[in-house]
Amino acid sequence: MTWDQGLHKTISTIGDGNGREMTYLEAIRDAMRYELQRDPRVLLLGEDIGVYGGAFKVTQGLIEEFGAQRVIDTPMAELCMISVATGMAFQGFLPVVEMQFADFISTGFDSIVQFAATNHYRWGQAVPITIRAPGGGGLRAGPFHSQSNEAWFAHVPGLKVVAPATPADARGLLISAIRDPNPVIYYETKALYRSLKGAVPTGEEGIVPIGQAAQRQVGEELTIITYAAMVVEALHAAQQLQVEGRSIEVLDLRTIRPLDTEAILASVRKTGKVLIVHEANRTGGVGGEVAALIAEHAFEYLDGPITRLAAPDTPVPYSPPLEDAYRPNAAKILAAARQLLAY
Amino acid sequence: MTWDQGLHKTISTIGDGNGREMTYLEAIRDAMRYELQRDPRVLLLGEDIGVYGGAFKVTQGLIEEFGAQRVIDTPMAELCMISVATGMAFQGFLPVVEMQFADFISTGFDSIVQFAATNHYRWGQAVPITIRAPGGGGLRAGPFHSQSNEAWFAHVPGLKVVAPATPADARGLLISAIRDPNPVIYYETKALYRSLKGAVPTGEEGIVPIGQAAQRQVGEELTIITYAAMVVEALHAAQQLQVEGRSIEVLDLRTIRPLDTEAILASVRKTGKVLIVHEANRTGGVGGEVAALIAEHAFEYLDGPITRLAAPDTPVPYSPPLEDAYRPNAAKILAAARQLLAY
Amino acid sequence: MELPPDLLHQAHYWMRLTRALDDRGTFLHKQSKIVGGYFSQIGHEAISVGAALALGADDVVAPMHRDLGAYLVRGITPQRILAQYLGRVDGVSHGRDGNIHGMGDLNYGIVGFISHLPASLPVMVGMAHAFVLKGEARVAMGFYGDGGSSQGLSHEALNWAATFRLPMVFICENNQYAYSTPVARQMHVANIADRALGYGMPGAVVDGNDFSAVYHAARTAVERARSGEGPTLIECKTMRMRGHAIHDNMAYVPPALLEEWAQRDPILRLEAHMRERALLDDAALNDLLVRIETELDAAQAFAEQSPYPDPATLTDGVYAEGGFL
Amino acid sequence: MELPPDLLHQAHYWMRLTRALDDRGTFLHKQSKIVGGYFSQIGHEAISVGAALALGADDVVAPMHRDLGAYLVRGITPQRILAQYLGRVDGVSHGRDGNIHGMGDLNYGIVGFISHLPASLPVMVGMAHAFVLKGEARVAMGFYGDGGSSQGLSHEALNWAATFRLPMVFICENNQYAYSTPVARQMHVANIADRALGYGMPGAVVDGNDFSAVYHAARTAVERARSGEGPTLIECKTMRMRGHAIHDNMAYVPPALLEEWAQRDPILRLEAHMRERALLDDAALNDLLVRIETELDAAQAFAEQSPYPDPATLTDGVYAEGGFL
Ligand SMILES: Cc1ncc(C[n+]2csc(CCOP(=O)(O)OP(=O)(O)O)c2C)c(N)n1
Ligand SMILES: Cc1ncc(C[n+]2csc(CCOP(=O)(O)OP(=O)(O)O)c2C)c(N)n1
Ligand SMILES: [Mg+2]
Ligand SMILES: [Mg+2]
Repeated sequence: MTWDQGLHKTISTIGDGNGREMTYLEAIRDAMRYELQRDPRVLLLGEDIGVYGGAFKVTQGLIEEFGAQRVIDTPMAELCMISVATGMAFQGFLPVVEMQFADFISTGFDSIVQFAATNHYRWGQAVPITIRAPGGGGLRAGPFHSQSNEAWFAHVPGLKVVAPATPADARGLLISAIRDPNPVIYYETKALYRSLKGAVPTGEEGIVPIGQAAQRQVGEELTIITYAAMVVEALHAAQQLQVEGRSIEVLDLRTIRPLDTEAILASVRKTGKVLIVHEANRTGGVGGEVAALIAEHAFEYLDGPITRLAAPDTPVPYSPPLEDAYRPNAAKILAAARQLLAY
Repeated sequence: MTWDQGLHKTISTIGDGNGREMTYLEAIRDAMRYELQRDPRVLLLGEDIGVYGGAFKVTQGLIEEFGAQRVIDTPMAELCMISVATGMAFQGFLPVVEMQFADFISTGFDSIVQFAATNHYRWGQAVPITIRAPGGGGLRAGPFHSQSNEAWFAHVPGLKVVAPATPADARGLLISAIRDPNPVIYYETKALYRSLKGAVPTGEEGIVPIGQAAQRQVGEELTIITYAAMVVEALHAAQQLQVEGRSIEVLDLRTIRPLDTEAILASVRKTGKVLIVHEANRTGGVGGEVAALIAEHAFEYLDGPITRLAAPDTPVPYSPPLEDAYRPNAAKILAAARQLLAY
Repeated sequence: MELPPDLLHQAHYWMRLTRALDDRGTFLHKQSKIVGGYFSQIGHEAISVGAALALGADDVVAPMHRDLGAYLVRGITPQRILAQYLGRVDGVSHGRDGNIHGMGDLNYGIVGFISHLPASLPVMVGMAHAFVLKGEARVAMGFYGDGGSSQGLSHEALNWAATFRLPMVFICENNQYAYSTPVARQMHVANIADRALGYGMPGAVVDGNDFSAVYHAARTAVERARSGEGPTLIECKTMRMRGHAIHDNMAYVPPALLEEWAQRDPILRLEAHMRERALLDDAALNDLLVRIETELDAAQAFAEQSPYPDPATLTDGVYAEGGFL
Repeated sequence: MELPPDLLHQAHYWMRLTRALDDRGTFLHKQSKIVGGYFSQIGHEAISVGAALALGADDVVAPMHRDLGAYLVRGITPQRILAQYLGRVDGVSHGRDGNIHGMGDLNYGIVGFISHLPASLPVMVGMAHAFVLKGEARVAMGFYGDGGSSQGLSHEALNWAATFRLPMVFICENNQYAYSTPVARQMHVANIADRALGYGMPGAVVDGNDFSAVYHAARTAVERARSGEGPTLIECKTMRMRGHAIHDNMAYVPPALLEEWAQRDPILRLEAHMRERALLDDAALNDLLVRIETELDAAQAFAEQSPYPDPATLTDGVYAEGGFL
C-alpha cells in the first residue's frame, strides 16, 4: 500500500488519440523504464526508490529489472544527492533524481541553483540531470508534503522546469527531460498519480518537447492558462461553460521554464481575456510572470483585466476544510471565469 | 581596506529633510548600533562580523562596543546559523544574521522557507529574526557575489522582504525589521554602501514602516516602479526626462513582501503608463508580480503596455563589458521610458 | 544503580500511555478518522520517555515523529494530540499542521516538529545558545534518527554546540531503518555516537529499549550540560517495530529481526524489572491499563467533538502581529 | 622514504611556478589590472602541488581558491589563468566567471570551483561514484578548508563516499583561518581528520608545508582508492600567509604566528631538502626562476592582449544545446 492510496477518490480520463491507457503514475514509470532500457547512461537516484519502489511506488519494479547499479537507494541527503548526480553527469551518466516529496527540494536547493544551473554558462560544462519533484496538495498531507514550489526555479537561468498534467505528457516530458543536456526539474503531481488516466503514445512517438504549451480546449471568449493539477479542474470548468454556450480556451503550459510565450500570446490575442490558474501560492508565483508577459506583449488585445486564481498566501493547511478552502478547483475556476466573461 | 573599496567610483546624494549625513553603509551600522543600545534582546550573528567587522565592515566597531556576547562570530554554516537564530528568537532574542553575501542565502534557504517562515502559522510561535543579505552587482564580483535573489523569498508566505534604496531607508527599515515579530529578509545593496550618501533622520523619528512604498519623484506621464540599486538610476533617468519636459513618477517599493499594492495602483491610475525596473533576472522576478497586480487591478487605467526592464536571464557575468551589458542602469531606463512615453 | 520506585512508576505510566495512544491512533486510522497519514512509534517508548524524564521543567526539547512519549511527559495532553490527528481546532496546531508535525508549544518547552529532518536540531542548539547568553541553567534536547544523521544539518548542529560548549543533549534514535533504508546503506560505521569524538564531545551508545539505560545516559548528559560542561551525543539503539508510516508493510525488514527485537520490548522489559522489584503485579498493571483506556476514551471523545477549523480563518496567523518596541 | 629526484624537480618547478604566478597576480592587482578581488595562496604550494602530483592523468580533481598549484599541475596554463584574472575571452571561463572561480576544464579533469563552499566536494564524490559504476580504475579528489569543514555538505560528502566505498580522496586544508575566523571558533577539536573514523574511513594528519609528507599521504590514499578500498581523509596543516583576499591586512592574526610559519615555508623547505641531496644549487635555482619569469611574462602578454568578451555574447551558453538521443 502506498501513502496516498485511498485518497484518489474519483478517476478522470484525459487525452484521446492513440496509445496504451495508463495512469499518470504508470506513465512516469514507463518513461523511466523506456529510458533505462534505451540508454545505459540513464540511472535513478533517490531515497527508498529501489527495494521499496519509492514512497509512491513510482519506481516499483525497476530495481528488479535494471539492478542496484542503475536504481540506487541513497542515504537521506538531498543536497549531496543532487551534487552527486551532477558529478555523475560530468562522467557521462544521465541521472534522474527523485525527491521523496517536492517539499524536500529546498534541502537540495543550493546545489541546484548555484552549481547545476550555472556550470554551462560559466565553464561550458553541461549538467544533464533530471530532478523529479512530486508536488501539489489535495491529499491531506499538510504543509510539508503538499508544496508547489516551482516558482523558485522558474526564476533561475540555466534551469528548465516542466509540469505535466496528463499521462501522455508525464511520459513524454520525462523522456525529454532525461535527454535534455540541462538540469530539468520535473514536477509531477501526486494528486494525479492514480486519479488520472489517459491514452499514452508509446515509443519515440510519445516524446513531448520541452517548451511547448498545449491547447487542451479551443475557444474564443476567454483563455484559461494553467498547468499541472489545475488543468483537469480548468477543463471541468470550461466544459461546464461550454454547456452554457460559452467558448473557453484552455492552455496547458506544460513547461514552466522556458515559457511558451508564443502560444500564450497567440491565445490571448485571439480571446482578449485571460484567467491564469495555479495551485501554488499567488504572490510571486508563476502566474505573475505569465501575466507580465501578456501585459507587455499583448496589451492591445486585452478586453479585460488579467485575472489570477491561485492558492492564498499561506502554507498548505492540513485540516480538510482549510485545505479545501485553500486549493483552487473547478468550482472556483468557474466562478472566476464567469466574472471575467461578464466584464 | 574592504573588498569593495575603490569600486564605488561616483558618489551620489539622495534624500533631503533633516538628519545626519551618512553613507548607506553607515546608516545600516547606525541602525544596528541604535537597536543594540536600545534593546538588550538584539544580537548579531554572522561570519567574520565581530573581530573583523564583517566582509564589508558594516559591523565594524560593534563588537568593541557591545562585546562578543552580542556580536557573535560564528562557524561558517549558514543553514545552522539561521536555525540557531530562530532558536534564540524562541528564547526572547531578536537576532540579526548577516549573510556574507546575499548569494550565500541559498545555503541557509531550507531553514528560512520551511521552518522560520511557517512556525507562526503552524503553531503560533513568532520568529523575530532579521537576515541581512548584501546583494546586487556592479562590483565586478562575478556570479557568486552579485546576486539579486529576492524573488525566491517574495513567494514565501510568512516572510517579509525589504530592500532599501537610500541611507534613510537603510536605517529606518532595518530598525523596523529588527522589531518585527516575523522573519524579515533585509536586502542591502553593496553597490550603494559607499557610493550613496544622504540625510538620515535619527532616533525613533527615522523608523520606516515595512510595507510602504515611497514616491521618490512625483510625475504625471509615466511611473517607474523600482527598488534597491535601481532607484538612483531611475531618478537619474527621470531627471533627464524632466529636463526634456516630461513628467515622470518614480515609485520606490522599499518593501518587496508585502508589496504596497495601494501605492502601486494609485500611481499607475494617475499616470497610465508603467515601467518596472529591477536588477534581478527578468523571468520570474518581482517585476512579474508587480505587473500582474497592475494588469488585474488597474487595467482600465492603462495607456500602454506594462513594460519591464531587468537583467537578462543569465548568471551575473564577471568581465566588465559583460556585466555592463547585463546590469540595468540610467541609460537603459531612459531608453525604455522614452519608448513607452512614445507609445 | 537502581532507579527509585517513584520514577519507575512514572515511566511505566508514560510508556504505557504512549503505547496505548499510539494504538488508539492506529485504530482511528483504520476507522478512517485520522486525516492523512499516521506514524507509529511502537518500540521507541523507552527513548522518548526516558530522555524527556531526564529534563527539568524549564528545559526544552524538540521531539521527532516517533517521540510521542516526550510530548506526553512534557504535558501535551492526549486530548490535544488526538484532536491534532483528526485535524480539529483543538489540536495542538489547530488543524493547520498535520499528524505529528507542528505539535509545538513553548509553554511546555516543546518545539514543533517539521518534516525536513533534522531541521529542529540546530534550532534547539540556538535555544541552548540563548540559555548561555542569558546565564540561565537550562538545557535543550534534540532528537534525530539514523536517517537524519546523513543530513549535513546534523553535523552543523553538533559542531556548533561543541564549539560554543552549549548545554545541549543530542539523542540519536538509531532504529535500524530510515523508511526502507537500512543503516548499512546510510553509513559505513557501527555507531553514530562514535562521531561525537570528532566534535569534541562525549558520545554514548545505549540500549534504547532499556528505560534505565536511556534515563541514566540522558540524566548524566543533562547534568553535564546544566553545569556548563557542554553537549553530549547519546545514540539509542532500537528497532522501528512498525512500518515507516501506517501504509508501509515493511516487507523489506527480515522477519527474524523483528522477532528478535520483539523479545526486547521496552515496556515488557520495564515491567519485568518492576515485577522483580515487586513494584508491579498483574492487578496493578490491569488497573493502569484500564485507567489509561478510560483516559483515552475521554480524549478521543473530546477530539471527535472538537470542531473542524472554520475555513474563514484560513489566512489568519501567517504573520505575527505586534512587535518589539 | 626518499622521493626520486625527478619527482622533486617536477614538484619544485610547479611550486615555484605557483608562487610566481601568485606574486604576478598580486602585482597585476596593484596595477588595477585584475578585475574584482584577488586571492593569494602563498603557503599552500606543497598541498596543491603534492596532492595533484599524486593523481593519474585520468583522475579528476576540484581545487579550491588556494589550490593554484593543482590547476597548473593538471595543465591549465598560466596564459589561461591570467586571462581569466583579467576578465578576458581567453580566460578559462571566457570572462564569465571571476578570478579563481569557474576555472573548470574536464579535458584536464578539473571541475570549476564555485564560491559556495564546499559545493564541489560532493560533485567529486559523484564522479567517484560514476567511476565505480563504469568499472573504471579512476580516482576523484576534492579539497576543502577548515571553514568548509563546518558546512553540512562536507559531512554529507564524506558519509556518501564512505557508505559506497568510493575512490575518493578528501584533502582538508587546515590553514588556521577561515577569513578572519580562527579554527578554535570553527570547531572544538584538534584535528579535522579525526572525524574520518566516524565515517569509517582512514584519516591522516600531515604537515601541509612538507611536500614529501603531502605527496606520500596523497599517493597512499590515491592507490588505496584506485584499488577499491574506498576513500581517505587527509588533513594538511598549514597557514594562510596572506589575507583572506588581497584587501585583507590580517590584523586579526598574531604576528608571531605568521613568523613561526614563515620559517616553515614549503618552498624553502623543499629547496633545503634538494640542496641536501645535491639536487639543487644557487645557479640551478636562479635558472629556474628566470625561466619561470620569462614564461609568466609571455603569459601576461598573452592575457593582456586577449580581448574582452563581446557584450553581444552575453546571453550565449546559459543552456547547453543538443541532447542525448
Ligand atoms: C530532508 C528530508 N528528506 C526526506 C524526508 C522524507 N522522510 C521522512 S522520514 C524519513 C526517514 C527518516 O529516517 P530516520 O531519520 O531514521 O527516522 P525514523 O523514521 O527511522 O524514526 C524520510 C526519508 C524528510 N522528512 N526530510
Ligand atoms: C557557503 C559559503 N559561505 C560563505 C562564504 C564566504 N567565504 C568565502 S571563503 C570563506 C572562508 C573559507 O575558509 P576555509 O574553508 O578555511 O578556506 P580558506 O579561505 O582558509 O582557504 C568564506 C567565509 C562562502 N564562500 N561560502
Ligand atoms: Mg530510523
Ligand atoms: Mg581556512
